Amino acid sequence: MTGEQLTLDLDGWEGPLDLLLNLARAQKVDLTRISILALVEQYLGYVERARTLQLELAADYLVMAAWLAYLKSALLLPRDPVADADPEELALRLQLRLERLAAMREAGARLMARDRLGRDVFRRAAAEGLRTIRTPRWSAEIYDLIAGYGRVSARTRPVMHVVQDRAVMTLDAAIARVAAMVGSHVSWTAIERFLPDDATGAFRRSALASSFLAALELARQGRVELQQAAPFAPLYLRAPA
Amino acid sequence: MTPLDDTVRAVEALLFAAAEPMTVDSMRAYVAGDVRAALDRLVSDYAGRGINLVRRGERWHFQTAGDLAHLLRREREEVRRLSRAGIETLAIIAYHEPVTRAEIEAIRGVQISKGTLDVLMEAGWVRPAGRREIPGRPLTFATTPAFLAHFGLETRRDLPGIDDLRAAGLLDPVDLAVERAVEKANEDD
Amino acid sequence: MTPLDDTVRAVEALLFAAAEPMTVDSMRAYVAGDVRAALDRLVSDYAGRGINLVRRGERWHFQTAGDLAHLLRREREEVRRLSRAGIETLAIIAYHEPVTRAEIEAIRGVQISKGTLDVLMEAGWVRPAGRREIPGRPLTFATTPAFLAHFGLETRRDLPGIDDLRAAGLLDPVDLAVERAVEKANEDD
Repeated sequence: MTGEQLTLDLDGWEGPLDLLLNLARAQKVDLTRISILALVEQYLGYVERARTLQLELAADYLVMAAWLAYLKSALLLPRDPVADADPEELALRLQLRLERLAAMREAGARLMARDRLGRDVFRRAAAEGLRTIRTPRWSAEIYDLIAGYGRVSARTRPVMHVVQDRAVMTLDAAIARVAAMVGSHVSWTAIERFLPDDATGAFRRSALASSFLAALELARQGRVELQQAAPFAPLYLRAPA
Repeated sequence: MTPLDDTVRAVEALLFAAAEPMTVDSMRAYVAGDVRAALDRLVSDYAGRGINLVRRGERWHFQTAGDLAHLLRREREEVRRLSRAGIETLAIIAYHEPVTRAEIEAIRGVQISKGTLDVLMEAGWVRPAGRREIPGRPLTFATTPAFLAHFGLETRRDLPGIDDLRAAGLLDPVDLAVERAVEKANEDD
Repeated sequence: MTPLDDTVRAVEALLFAAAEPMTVDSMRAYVAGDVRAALDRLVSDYAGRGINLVRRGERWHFQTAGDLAHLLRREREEVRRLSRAGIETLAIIAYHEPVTRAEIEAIRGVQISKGTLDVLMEAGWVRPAGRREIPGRPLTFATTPAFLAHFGLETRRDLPGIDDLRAAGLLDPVDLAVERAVEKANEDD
């Protein structure tokens, strides 16, 4: 036997029990009547050969070998009935395991040989299928509805308040006002002078902001000139020269 | 049932398992014997059953009997809750009807997706209520009698007014706080 | 053929059109009348035909007759090829279910590689079947309705040779069998 073949053989086994079962089959007797001792000898011989060929054996093969070596000595040597396990029982245990594996292996083969759906027997390939038509029934409670309206109202109401109550000068108004007034100022005039005299509080701030934007817009159009000495210094306007 | 010969059984199985309707020639590739005679036998065996063997052009196939087609569908009702957008849109329609889509959006402050109105109409709570005679003639929406019935209302006037909502604490407290802060700022000026 | 009542025709059409095997309960959602009696009638009507009505666990479906496999067999579409480990593991689960991974490994004398159970579950033949109430609460595995359908088993009692294996004690754990053998030996003494 070459090393390579032996490796392939070992790869082919599904573990030590599988190897034992195949060795047992070689005895060509019912599993209930195999010679456990002969089986142990064969297994240990197999593992020994693998070792001399320096093949790497999976740990569970070696564990099984150790256990079988122990079983062999127990079967052969007189035993201390108190200290040692009953070797006949250990042998029986091994035989029972082999029987169980053999039974399942055969059961698997018989299962696979049945008429299998999709290989031997067939369901209808062009089944139309059944359809479930789901019709939604929508639900909502009156509370949801009222609370929903409350939510919408609360969301939009404050905005309407603010717009109605606050006095502002719009940008259009500021442009018209600054453009009209700047024509009469040929000398530099502070922007505050362009605000309405009666402007106070929030309206004055609005008028100042809008007038500033108006000044920028008019300067862009070339209808006014601006001058400021430094950031935040007073801003002066005059008509273009 | 009278015993079947092998050709009849084979044709029966073949047509049953086939993904497509089959011609007589294509069946002959699988089945020995008189395929046409087998088809005749099968047509008469299946006449009046829940399944029929039918011929379409040159091809044969089994199909469920036409009068049973309705059985293969089953209707099932699924209860679904309205989304928040759905509830708000329905509320706006109920309080302001007849109302256009643009008006609903203005009141909500958010656009509504097409699906939202569809759901409300599918639920049977909202109906188109004619066009507004302004440029573009937009469609208006209103609630239906089914809406009143579902929400246990006699008339739309049974809906609580905005003051009732405030008294009931149904205006969102967070928004209320914002509103108060804005009012206060205005007073301070 | 004797005239069929509406329930028989309906069940016939339903099972014929259904994409999946159906339980009696699921059929009742579509069909009024005595579904069980209709199934009995259909089983006998189709006995010996090219198509048979079969029961697999709680589910029913039509399929082609097994003896026609030689005409219809599709080797190329061969249902997934299982490894030896896969076949043995499937057999152990089917004959012992519910069964833990450790019990499967004890019978095979080797650890199950991760992929083996995955393949069986992916095929839809094996499912997790709850935990065993012993230390560690290990997961157990069992077969599925699709397993019965695929291997043509009406119930698990139809598993090949299961009665003989049970009678021979080959489905009992080794420990139990050893105990029994010891008892028997003591009696014989």
